Amino acid sequence: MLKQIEGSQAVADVVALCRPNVIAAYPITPQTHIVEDLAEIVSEGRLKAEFVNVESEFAAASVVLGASAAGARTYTATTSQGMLLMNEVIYCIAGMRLPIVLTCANRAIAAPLNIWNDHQDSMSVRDAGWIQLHAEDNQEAADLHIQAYKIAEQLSLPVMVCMDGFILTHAYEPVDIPDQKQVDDFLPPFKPTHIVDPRWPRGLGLYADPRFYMEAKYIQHRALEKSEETIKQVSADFRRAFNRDSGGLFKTYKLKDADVVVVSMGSIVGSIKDLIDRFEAEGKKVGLLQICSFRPFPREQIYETLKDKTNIVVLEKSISLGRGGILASDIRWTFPKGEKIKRRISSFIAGLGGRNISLDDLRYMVEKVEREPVELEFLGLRQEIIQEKDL
Amino acid sequence: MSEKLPLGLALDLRNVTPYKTGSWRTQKPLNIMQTPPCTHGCPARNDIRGFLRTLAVSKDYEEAWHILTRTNPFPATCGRVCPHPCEEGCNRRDFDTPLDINSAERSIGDFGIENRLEHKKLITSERKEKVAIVGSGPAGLSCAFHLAKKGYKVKIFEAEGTPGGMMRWGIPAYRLPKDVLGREIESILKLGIELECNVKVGINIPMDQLIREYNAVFLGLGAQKGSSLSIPGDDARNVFTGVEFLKAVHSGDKIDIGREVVVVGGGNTAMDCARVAKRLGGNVSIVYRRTRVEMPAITAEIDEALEERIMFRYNTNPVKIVTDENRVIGILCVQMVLKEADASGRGRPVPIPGSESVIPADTVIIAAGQSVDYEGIDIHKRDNKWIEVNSQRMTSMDRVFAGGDAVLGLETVSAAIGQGMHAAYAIEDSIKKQTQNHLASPPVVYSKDLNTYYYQAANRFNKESVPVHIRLKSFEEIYPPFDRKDIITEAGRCLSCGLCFQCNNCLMYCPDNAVKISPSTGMYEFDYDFCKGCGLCARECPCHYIKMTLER
Amino acid sequence: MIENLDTIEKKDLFASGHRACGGCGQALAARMVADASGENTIACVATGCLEVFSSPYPDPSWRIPFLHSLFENAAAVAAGVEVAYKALNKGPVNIIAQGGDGSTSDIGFQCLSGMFERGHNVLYVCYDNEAYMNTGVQRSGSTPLGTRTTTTPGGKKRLKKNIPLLAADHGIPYVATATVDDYRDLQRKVKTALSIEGPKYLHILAPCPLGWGHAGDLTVQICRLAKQTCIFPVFEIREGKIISVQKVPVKKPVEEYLKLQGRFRNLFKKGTPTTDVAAIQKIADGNIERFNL
Amino acid sequence: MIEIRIHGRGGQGNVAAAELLAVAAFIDGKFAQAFPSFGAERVGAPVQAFVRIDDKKIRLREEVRNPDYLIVQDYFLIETVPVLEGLKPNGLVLINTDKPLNELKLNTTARVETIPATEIALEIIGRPIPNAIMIGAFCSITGLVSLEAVQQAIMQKFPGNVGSNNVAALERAHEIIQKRKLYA
Repeated sequence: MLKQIEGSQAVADVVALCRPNVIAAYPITPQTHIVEDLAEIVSEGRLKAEFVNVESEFAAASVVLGASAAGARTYTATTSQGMLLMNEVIYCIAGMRLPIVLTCANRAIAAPLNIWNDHQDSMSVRDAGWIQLHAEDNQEAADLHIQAYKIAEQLSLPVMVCMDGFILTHAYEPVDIPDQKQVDDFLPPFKPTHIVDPRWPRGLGLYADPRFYMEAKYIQHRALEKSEETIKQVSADFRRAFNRDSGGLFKTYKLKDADVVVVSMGSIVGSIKDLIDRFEAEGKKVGLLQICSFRPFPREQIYETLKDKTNIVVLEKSISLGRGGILASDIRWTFPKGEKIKRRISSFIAGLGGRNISLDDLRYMVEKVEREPVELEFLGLRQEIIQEKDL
Repeated sequence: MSEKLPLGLALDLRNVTPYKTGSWRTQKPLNIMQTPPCTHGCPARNDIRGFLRTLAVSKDYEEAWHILTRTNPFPATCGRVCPHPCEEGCNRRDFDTPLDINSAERSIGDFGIENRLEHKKLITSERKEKVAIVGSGPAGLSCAFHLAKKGYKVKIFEAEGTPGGMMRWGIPAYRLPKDVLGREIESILKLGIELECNVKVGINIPMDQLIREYNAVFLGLGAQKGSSLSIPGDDARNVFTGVEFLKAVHSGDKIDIGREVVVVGGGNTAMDCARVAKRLGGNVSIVYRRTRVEMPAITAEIDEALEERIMFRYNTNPVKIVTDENRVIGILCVQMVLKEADASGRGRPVPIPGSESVIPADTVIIAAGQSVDYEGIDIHKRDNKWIEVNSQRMTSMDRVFAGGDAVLGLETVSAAIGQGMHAAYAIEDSIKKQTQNHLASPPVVYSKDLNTYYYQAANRFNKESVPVHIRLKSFEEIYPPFDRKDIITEAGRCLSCGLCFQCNNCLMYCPDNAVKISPSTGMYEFDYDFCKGCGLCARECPCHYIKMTLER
Repeated sequence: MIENLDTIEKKDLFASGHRACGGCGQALAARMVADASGENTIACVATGCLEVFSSPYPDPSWRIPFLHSLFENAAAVAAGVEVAYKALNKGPVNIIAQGGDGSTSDIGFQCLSGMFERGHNVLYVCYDNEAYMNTGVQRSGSTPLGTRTTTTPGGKKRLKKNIPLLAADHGIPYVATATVDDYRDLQRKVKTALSIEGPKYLHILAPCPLGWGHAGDLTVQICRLAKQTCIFPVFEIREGKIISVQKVPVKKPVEEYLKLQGRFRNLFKKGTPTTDVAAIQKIADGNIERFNL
Repeated sequence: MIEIRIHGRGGQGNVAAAELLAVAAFIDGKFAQAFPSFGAERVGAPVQAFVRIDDKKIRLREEVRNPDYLIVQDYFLIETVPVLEGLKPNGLVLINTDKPLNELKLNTTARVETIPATEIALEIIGRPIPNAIMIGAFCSITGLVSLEAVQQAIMQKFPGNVGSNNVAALERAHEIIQKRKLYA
């Protein structure tokens, strides 16, 4: 049923429809509304689940780890500092192959302290072994959670659904919330593969010496690579079941004969699409490739899609300090060195710490890369408040 | 559920092949049975720990009797007359008080008698070899007992009309009731031992005949001859040697001891004579030329004598017996003083001139030593007194063995029993032409070896004696039978020195689960595949049953 | 209130083949706990010596379900298992979180406190060997005054954290202390704890021969001395009230405990002020008064 | 696409106002988007909220820079915050004040409307929360979304008394505006 609701509410409603057995989370802006709404749903009895009010994000992750290891379908949500505090457990969950679903209400990382949106937090755990899916709008944010459980439980891999803090979590938009039956038909009950249970005594989280550790990691890596297929499949199944395009590895917009291709992810692609339409009206061919699955990174498919594009600009809300754009370096790595074709790949960092990204900013970016390649530029940087001596 | 367990991260714990840590070991624990100090101190080498634990754990008196009579066929007797050196060594002494082993022994012996328990032979088949035993005292009977159990044909020659030797003639009934002795002898003879009484070897049968007819001969002659003081008047009437006196009384002869009785000597015989005379209504005093400390008699006997109001005259030595018409009227004594120790290690008594005085006496009993009656038996002797034997307990005559007082000098019943047993072993060795060290045994456990933390303090069983005024009225035994429950409780105090009593410490204290309970024996055993040799089990074993030894 | 549970349990649910040093108090305690709790148990173990020597792939020593995640989250992981069993209507099952003193009193204390406060039906067992043994004997919050560790070469200058009383102050239904020398008492307390609904805390003194500097065969004796010198009081707290104390009729001077261990060597070096030992005696005297030992 | 910017102080229900407008537009069958100018501001601090209304799906994520409509829930903000910034010349600003227009001296060519929302709120709701009145007046003036839709939205969000009070306040605002139209 289509509703005009807040993004957090939409996610909470949909997570509840996925019937998690155990929810553990620690409040942190801008994730709070999601867990508040879930707490209410559970206390009203609309969802039969254990809601654990933990003392920290670290404990939240640990509780869902334990619960998942005991065979429960679990859910947690966090952002920013909370994600960093969880970090150790995040790796552990992935290493133990526990199908936990986590919502990251993307937010910047201190210092300086900043509660607004960018992607630095989920980027900080991009190598942990989680599947990371980025939502374009609240509809997709909601839909991705349903898909996340299916992917996670099919592959025994944890899935992180990233949605932009405030911009999506606090925005009221029309979202189609499916009914319980639709979700139940799409998402079968959780059948755990390895749990702690006295009836089948098992050891989980044993320590592996050099004879075994590397193989464990190799298997984990291959599992993530192979998950690309499942992510595509589940998205396709979802389309069939809910006749909506959500998730998948990536989507494109007016890419076919575009001269400039913008690559980005998260909510900003909405504005980019508007801009592309305006350029079109002006007779300019600009296209978009929006990443949904940042991990695994669908290198082959992206290559196939962009191999004949010569002007690509990557816009992202994160940076590897001292190195540059993170998504940008992944895209640059997508293309083999020494290809005949002459290709420019520009990198723009934007919206850090919640800096508004206006259509004018985006227009400036596209027009600039039409003229020249940009190694790295901070979009909308306020040069006037930066003094020489600071640099 | 599916078995898709990610490598290195999840594992089915039902089929794990454990990693063997035994190779980490530099020392290994061993279960080794050790000799408890009680057995070590017992001349008869009784398995004291064995019968005490049996009483304590299974409360099985019959089993206890069989364990005890493996070595000693006279439990009821020794339980009464033995000075119990076993208790001297008991490790409880350093913890609280030693066990009352002696009472337990008597209780077990009495049970055996009441229930007519019978000794079991060690082998069913009879052996053709014959052994002659001379004398049916504790040594002779013990020797006969052990040989008979091994299937040898045994014949005992006894000079007296009834068997028992000094146990019968020397020990008064209030200490050892005659029926108790009789019943124990009876069950020994039941093993098929032939007994011929009123035959004095050397007179009725010459020694060489025995030597000819038998594969071996054992001499358990005892020391039956009381030695006289050889002082003027010692030939008077109413002057007896201790042995004569006791024997006369025990064979029921009527003796008029009159009023005043003086006993000369400080040994067990002296005590017995004094206490018997007391029971015959005499006013008894003991004359001894040294002090109480030097008295060779068993402490208990001296105490009981004192209880029975017998007067002790120390540092007093008879000079002559004053007679009137060859009838004793008194005994002239001189006071002595002890000078530097003599050969016996005791102070040398020296008379104090002019200290003579006469002690009035109607009867004088001289219990100042006994000797062997060698009549008709020509054999090598030690200081012309006691039979000389070699390490194989053989005398100067081939195939002739000896033991008991005749060899040891005046000793205890249990010593004689031990001698008899060892002689039996020696005799078997000589018959089988073998040599074995029957005295060999594992090291002794001392209290320093124990981990006494695990033991609780408990009071020693205290036996009630019949009050003096009643006991003096008759020859009734002065210690009435014990309550078996009390004895079982007392047995529970045994620390089981050197033998596992399944306390579970080794089982529970092994960090490596390397102690298992053997399905076959139910005892603990070490799993050396995993034992790291930390030694916790040995350290926490209360009774020193576990020993750490270097790996090699 | 609680039936007599005073029997010994030996099931080898913590089996042979682990890599602990000879005479390891922690291995001993872990086995006593596992055997007392029985097959229907899930062990959530914190990273540490116990975990490392008992759970190497592919031959761990655990025969009951074993779950290890991290150094500091055993209590939270156990809480997760507990809520999962609730949510799935599974069980009943004994859930035992366990760790060393480092993961309990220091890095994991937040998770422990949270688990207590939320009231999970979990028994938390701390194997207290009074330092970070896994990493090579560095001081922990549970290291006692005067102890020499690799990070307190001159002896620790601060007091040992009193985790049992901190636990009791959370208002949880059951807190107890025990040592490996008294396996009947230890196993009884495990069973008692498991018979009670809600969070429980059991603090076990578990000597480390390597870290404490004593021969492996002294592990039990040293525990005994810790009690006899009143350095380590053994008690039970039910609903905030002390319900049992192991009395010490004959109290020994702390020297007898300290002198057996290399980690206290400093205290007896010539020229060391005897005030240090006196200070430790004071702690023992404090225990005597506080628990009326 | 219509863009609305709401100015107010923390606690005056600015986000709620934006939400209600969006929900109402949704009820009217339009596409809408509402979001606050996210921040850590506490009660009393100046805040903004944004609303977009269109006939097709709204994808734009930038903050509203050039609003067609401004709703100012607190007159005194005008002195501290550049509320009029970016307002379209032919746009409209609705201000919560009892001052007569001529006293306001606003530097804008856009149309200016006022309503003493706080007084009305105190009278009807009993608390100085002007948002329902402001929205009522706004709908009444612009007809951008239907009053019925707003009422429905209010009752959805605040079932019971709070809702009906606010609906009452909403209607009062509507009456006032309608009267004003009559005399204009």
